[in-house]
Amino acid sequence: MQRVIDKVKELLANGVADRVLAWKVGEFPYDRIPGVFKDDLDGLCYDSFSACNLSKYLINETKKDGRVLVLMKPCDSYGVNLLIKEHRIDREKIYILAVPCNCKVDIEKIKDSGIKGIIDIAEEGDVLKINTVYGQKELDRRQVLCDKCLSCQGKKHVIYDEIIEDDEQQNIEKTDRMEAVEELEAMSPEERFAFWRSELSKCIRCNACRNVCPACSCNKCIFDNTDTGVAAKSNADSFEENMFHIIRAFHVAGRCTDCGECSRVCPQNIPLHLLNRKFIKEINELYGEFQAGEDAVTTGPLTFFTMEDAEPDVVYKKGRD
Amino acid sequence: MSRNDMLIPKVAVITGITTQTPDVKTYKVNAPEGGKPFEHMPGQCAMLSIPGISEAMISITSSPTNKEYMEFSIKRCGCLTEAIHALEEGDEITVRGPLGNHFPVESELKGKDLVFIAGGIGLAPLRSVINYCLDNRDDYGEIDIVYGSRTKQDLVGFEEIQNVWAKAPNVNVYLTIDNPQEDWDGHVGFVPNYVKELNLSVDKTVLMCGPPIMIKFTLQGLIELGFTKEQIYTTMELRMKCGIGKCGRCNIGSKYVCKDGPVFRFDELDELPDEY
Amino acid sequence: MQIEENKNEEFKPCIVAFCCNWCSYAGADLAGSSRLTYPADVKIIRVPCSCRVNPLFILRAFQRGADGVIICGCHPGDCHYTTGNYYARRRMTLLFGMLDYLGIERERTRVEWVSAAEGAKFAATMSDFIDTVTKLGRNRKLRDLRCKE
Amino acid sequence: MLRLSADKLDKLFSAISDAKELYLPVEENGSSKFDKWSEETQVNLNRLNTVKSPKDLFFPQSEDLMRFKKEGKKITVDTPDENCKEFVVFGVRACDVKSIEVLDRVFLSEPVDTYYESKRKAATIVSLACSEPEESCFCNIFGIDATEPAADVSTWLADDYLYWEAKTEKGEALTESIKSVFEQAEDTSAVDAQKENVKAIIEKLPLSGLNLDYFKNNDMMDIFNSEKWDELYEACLGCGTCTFVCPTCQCYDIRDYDTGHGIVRYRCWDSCMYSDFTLMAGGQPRTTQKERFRQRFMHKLVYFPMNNDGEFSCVGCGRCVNKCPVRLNIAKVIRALGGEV
Amino acid sequence: MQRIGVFVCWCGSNIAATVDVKAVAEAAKGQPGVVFATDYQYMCSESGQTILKDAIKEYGLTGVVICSCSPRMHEATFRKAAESAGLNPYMVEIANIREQCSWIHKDMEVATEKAIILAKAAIAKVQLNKPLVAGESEVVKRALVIGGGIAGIQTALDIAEAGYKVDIVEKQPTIGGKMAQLDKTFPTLDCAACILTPKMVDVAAHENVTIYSYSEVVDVKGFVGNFTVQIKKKPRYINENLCTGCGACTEKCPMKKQPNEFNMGFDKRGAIYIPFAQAVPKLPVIDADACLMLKNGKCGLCSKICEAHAIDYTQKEEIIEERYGAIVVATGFNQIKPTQFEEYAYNTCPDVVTSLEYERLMNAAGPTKGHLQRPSDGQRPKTIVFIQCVGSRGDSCREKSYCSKICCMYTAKHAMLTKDHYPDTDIHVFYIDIRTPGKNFDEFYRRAVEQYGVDYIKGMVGKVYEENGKVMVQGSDLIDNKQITIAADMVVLASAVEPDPSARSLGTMLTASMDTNDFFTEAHAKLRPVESPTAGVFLSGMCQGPKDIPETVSQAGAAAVKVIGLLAKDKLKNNPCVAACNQSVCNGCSQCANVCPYGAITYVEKEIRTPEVREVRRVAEVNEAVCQGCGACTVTCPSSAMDLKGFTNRQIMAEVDAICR
Repeated sequence: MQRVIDKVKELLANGVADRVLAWKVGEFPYDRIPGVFKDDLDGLCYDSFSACNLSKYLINETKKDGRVLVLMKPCDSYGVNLLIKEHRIDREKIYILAVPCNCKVDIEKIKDSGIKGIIDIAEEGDVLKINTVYGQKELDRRQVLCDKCLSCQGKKHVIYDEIIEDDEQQNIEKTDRMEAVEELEAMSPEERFAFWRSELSKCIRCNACRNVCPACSCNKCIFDNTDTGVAAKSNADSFEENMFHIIRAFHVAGRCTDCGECSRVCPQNIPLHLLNRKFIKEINELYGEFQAGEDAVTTGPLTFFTMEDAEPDVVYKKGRD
Repeated sequence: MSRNDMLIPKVAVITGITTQTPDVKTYKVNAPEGGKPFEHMPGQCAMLSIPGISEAMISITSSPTNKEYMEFSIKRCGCLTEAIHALEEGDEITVRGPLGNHFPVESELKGKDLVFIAGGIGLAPLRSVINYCLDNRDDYGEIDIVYGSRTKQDLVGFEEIQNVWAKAPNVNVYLTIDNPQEDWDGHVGFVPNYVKELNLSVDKTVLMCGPPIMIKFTLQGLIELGFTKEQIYTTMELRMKCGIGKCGRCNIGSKYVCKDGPVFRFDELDELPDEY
Repeated sequence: MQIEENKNEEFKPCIVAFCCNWCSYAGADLAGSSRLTYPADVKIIRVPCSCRVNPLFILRAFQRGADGVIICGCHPGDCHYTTGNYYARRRMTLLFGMLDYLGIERERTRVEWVSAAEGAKFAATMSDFIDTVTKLGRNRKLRDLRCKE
Repeated sequence: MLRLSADKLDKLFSAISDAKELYLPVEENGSSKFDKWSEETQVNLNRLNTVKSPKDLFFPQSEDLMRFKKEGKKITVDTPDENCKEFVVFGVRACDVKSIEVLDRVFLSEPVDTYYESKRKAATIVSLACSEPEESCFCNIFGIDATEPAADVSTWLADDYLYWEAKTEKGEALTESIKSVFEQAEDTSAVDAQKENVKAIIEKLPLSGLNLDYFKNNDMMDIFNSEKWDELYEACLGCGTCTFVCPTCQCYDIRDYDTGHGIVRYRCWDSCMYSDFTLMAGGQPRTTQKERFRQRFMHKLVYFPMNNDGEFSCVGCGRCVNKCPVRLNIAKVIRALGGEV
Repeated sequence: MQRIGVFVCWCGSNIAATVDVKAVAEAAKGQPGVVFATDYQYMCSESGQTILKDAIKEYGLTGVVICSCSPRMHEATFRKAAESAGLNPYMVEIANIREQCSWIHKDMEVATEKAIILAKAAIAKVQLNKPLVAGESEVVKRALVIGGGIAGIQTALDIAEAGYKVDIVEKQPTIGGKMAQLDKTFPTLDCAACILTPKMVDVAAHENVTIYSYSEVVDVKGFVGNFTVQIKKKPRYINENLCTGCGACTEKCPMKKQPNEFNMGFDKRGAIYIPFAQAVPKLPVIDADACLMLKNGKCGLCSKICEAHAIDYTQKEEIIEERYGAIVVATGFNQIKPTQFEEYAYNTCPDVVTSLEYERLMNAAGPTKGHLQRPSDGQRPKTIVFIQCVGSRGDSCREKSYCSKICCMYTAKHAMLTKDHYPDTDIHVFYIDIRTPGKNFDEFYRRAVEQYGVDYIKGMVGKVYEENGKVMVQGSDLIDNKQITIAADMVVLASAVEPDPSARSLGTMLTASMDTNDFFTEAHAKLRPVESPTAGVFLSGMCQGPKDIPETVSQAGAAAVKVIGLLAKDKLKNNPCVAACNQSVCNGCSQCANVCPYGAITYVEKEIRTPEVREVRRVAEVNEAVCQGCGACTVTCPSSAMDLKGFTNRQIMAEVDAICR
């Protein structure tokens, strides 16, 4: 944490950039808001709660003059590559400081464990010491990690200018990211339908998933653009819940970096990443392993083909095995 | 079935269409059973709609003194107006209103000398007031009408201006077009400049409507001439949906343009954030 | 809201077929000029190429009450535009996989490659698809109830 | 005051729903909302606030206004029935009770919105006092007493009993219809003790010290032109989460939908955070997220009070505080602009 | 809102017999925007078109829907008619109620209901049509003919004669194709070489013709009027400019044991050889697989004796790139080797030959100098059995489903020629049907039967086997209803013809569609038989389907006329149904360019002004002359900035809506 701040100070002093995009302390001890700092680094913070993916903010930041220093977690760096590949950000206008990540803590999980009225949180090793209006509580941070962290792609940064090496080695048990997808696939169609109906019917169409997504970088989304004929503001019918999420997943298919932000920000806790991961799984199985944002040049699987590609009925046959 | 809510429109039938300019048509509208869909005051608006396309706020251009029908002058500029332009006599539309406030014809304006300044389609809301004043001629003082457009062909209601207004007692009509034109022997030049040239007496009350750029420079000119903002009225247009001050999109400061407007005095506008 | 159905009435599915102009639409024409019959439940929309078919169109059809959607294009390798059907193949494979994942009957969607010379295949394919969809019954899972008469 | 044992709540619910539909906070895989009660529903009265507020019951996210049919040139308009079945909302917190008052000010002012009015008239609201406020709560700064919720009936859950007190005629009528499930509460000390306790906790909450004087005492245009907005909005994603979870946000859009056999005109929630909210063919008065962000808070903290006797259009429920994806919220805005005592 | 006119065609009884055309017109009247609807017997007729034109003027129509046959049939006709009445031709939509409705449904009620829905879909679409204006592109005034057989030669000559440059690409070392291998031609029995070789000389000598022999087309890009083609010139190891064609080298070559392809392997040639005496170009070619010098660097005899110093062992494959306005496919055919038909013993018995092999055995310039000798022992066959339809007209996977068309006639020819030379020969022909529908064809066949006494047996051959130096043919005589066995000296199989195997890959390169048998598909079976559906690609000869020489030559001429008609234009109207980018919502993400097969999308930095923004952005731009309108980009674009004119998202969704209602 202090190492990060020191490094940022050093880099700004060296003039690699005139400002830094990082996380800012907010109202509560766990609020970390994306923010830009110029000279005064007061409030700049990188810790267990800095979960927001900063990559998409670079679209707007790089429209401004000068160069911006950006702190990047491993999972967020894929988004940067994607945005560079799609010409949404100018590599020349960013200076990337790769910061290590030992998984982020999900405040909702802390609260779901019954802890209310939080005043202060201190982190000592794996222990979170939480001071609340209802007394002092303790929690093992490993039990309240963000879901997206439990199945992330690892600690590798795929793009950076400078890196702060990871010095802590925490042993966090990761889960197979396709496990939940496979569980769903194993269900009967009726069960799957029931599952997704109950999840998607919660959608309030707040667009948080879309607006936070580094792959959803359209200047104007088709669902906002009345010229497209599919624009809608609310899910006036359950069809529209399906429509929005299917099309959004399709539009980011082969581009989704699996950063997990969509599910993290969903106010209704819809596991939206399971839609994207289904596409990732299919792509990996049918067209070879592909990780969006691994680099900034490889053509995505939906703008590419081979003559030997599987026929569409492969989906159907799979279910019949 | 018949439920009374300001969001529920009435069906109206188009009973006459006049092509005013290449992109402006004026529509006579009646209730299907005859008569006007509703009564209104000069400056008020109505929500016109073709179901399935959309609804839009349009100012009522006919005067309340017209007891037979209502009129709307509509410029083709978007999806709905495009569709309205394709309508024919006998087609039905929906209309709801009256919406918004109106020019204070029965209070502040009474007995005053009035100056109407309009540009292009901006004449539509003012026409309602002008005809109202002409129909109650004794209640108002001298009337000056300054009206300009790009070309002669773009002057809305040229015939009425020439044959009715210009011939009415104690009414002065000043027309201008932006650039010289063959069949035009009148004034040439932009409205703000023309207003300055006219050297209007500063005790008059001004009612102004037109494109934002015209409003801006005319206002400057009037202030230079010695008018105060309390003497100048205008109408505003913002994106509106409900028309009754509830849906939120026309909210500026504490005002809702659809409900508290569209008619504002410039001193009132000064107190609002510049978000229009 | 429940979709109520008149049980007495024979179920006639509504099926949309997107056919590429160069192969499958011509194949459909050939089926016609060869007087090969297939049920009238399918209606064809002509598109230049199978790669023109946007997932939006497919969902739109289901929204409006289609019971099945079939996309027909040139055989892989024979695309009039060289590569179009290869892209279509990937897109539709993924989209259909997603529909299946959401629990929507996979059999309601199909891709077939039908050349201009395969009038018989076109007719047979349509008959078979209509048959499949008829057995599935009305599309309930992916339709907009507002559009129900 | 009446009471019934907390383990007999189901009896109460079934008694209410015998006569009227009953809506109450329901837990539903990872989220919560006011939903219709049945014996299977997962009622959760411990959760402080539902994700979606009870405004949905009066002003649904999407609501059909009318249907048009066209035959040849003829248009007919068909509107839904004005009458609404009577229903009861149970478990509304003090902040949400207040939010309904805020909505009333909008929808019941002239011209009255009859769609809202009919549902509002049909509803009997049973509030539930807070027993465990959280750090995101700041209703107190708007003069709301979380321990004394208003509404038709006020209730308290204390010491394994639900205490019940009718406050209005509607409340009395409801109580009368189900009085057999209650017993008289001779001793209400448990309620008093809870009130004391909760008030003390509220004092300690981090946001309870927020100060609204800045918004009360400064000129609208000065607040509007504050430089603070520039850094406040920076992280805003422009999503609609805050507006959609907000119990008082009431902006809406009206759209037409062609069903193929008629046009449905419906309204749905809209958000001033969306770029297309004010977009029109001729221009966009609020071109950047800064203006949109500012509008939302100016409306809640300045414009609305100007038109409504100084009442703010925020009730301190904390939903936006908890749900903003990037943790921007009205508390931060109040503090940044106006500070605290 | 458009003002739409709907015109329902009866197509005589083709539509009207199963579709209630009046009901369709009536239903159309109720649709939004429809101001006029009518029906007529033949909309495509002149008076039908007049009705259309008059209505456009009278009702001020801005959109037209014709409910008729397939748009592939008459869309152009109606567009032209609308245009002449002052309507933009792209404001016309066709509802296909014939091929896709009246012809496939029998029930009037069902067909009418469907026709109404199809009409509604077309009306919904035309509501959203926008007038489109076609751009223009230049025509490269040069044609390419792929294949140098009689079809290719004739096409090239005709094009060249009209004054246009034309290139022939022939994969063999010489042009001439199959016809050069033939002896006499039916039904007039004139000598193939006598009529073909002068044409070969003519085409080679023509100033407008360039022949790339021993060459193949390896890549085709572009579109009608402007194809860019890569031609691979295989190394001949002969300097064409120096070689005099004296043939001395071929005599000295020590590797004289190579089977001679021209003579169907009945004799041998050297490693360096001239395919046949009248080859054009008359240049030798070195068979790299056989040549000692090329294989292991030893020998070089030919080089030593060549006085012109024309031998060049170092020659490499060469790629030539050339631009063409039109391409003619004349890739011809092969006769299948009936190896998988064991019942005919072709594999085991040398005296069972195919008819093309028999052709060489009869030819005066052939391996036997025209003396008929059976391959096994060189004896003159006294009894010959001809078997028809070998591998044709079958249903099994080893057989072709089609009739090879030429066999009946050439077998009659073979029988008569054989009898002419050796009147004592017994000739039996097993046939299924005899098909002789050509000018003087049936007379020709009857001569064989009546004058020459050829024994025609209607029936199938079950088995051919060798026994005591005879080839036994066991078959059934369907007329006498008995099994017969003939002890023959020789058996000739009329095995099926099939398209040259190179056609398949060429079809892919040209994006020209093919049928399941790999014959190229014509744009219309009757009305456009020499054009491929791919604009600018024409078909000549057997590559389109089995045909005889006169048919081939007439099709070759017809293809030439089509090419000439194309090359005569300076500019071509482009298809205006191309992609267009709504730059105000374009993200500049480059995904569309990735999927564009034509490289039609480029990116520019451009100032974008909308009510919301004013900024310089990277946005896509479509080169309308290059875009062919496939629409791949439109689906790739997540913001729907890319749309396809004439097939916009809104239009297609409107059709969907209309159909699903």
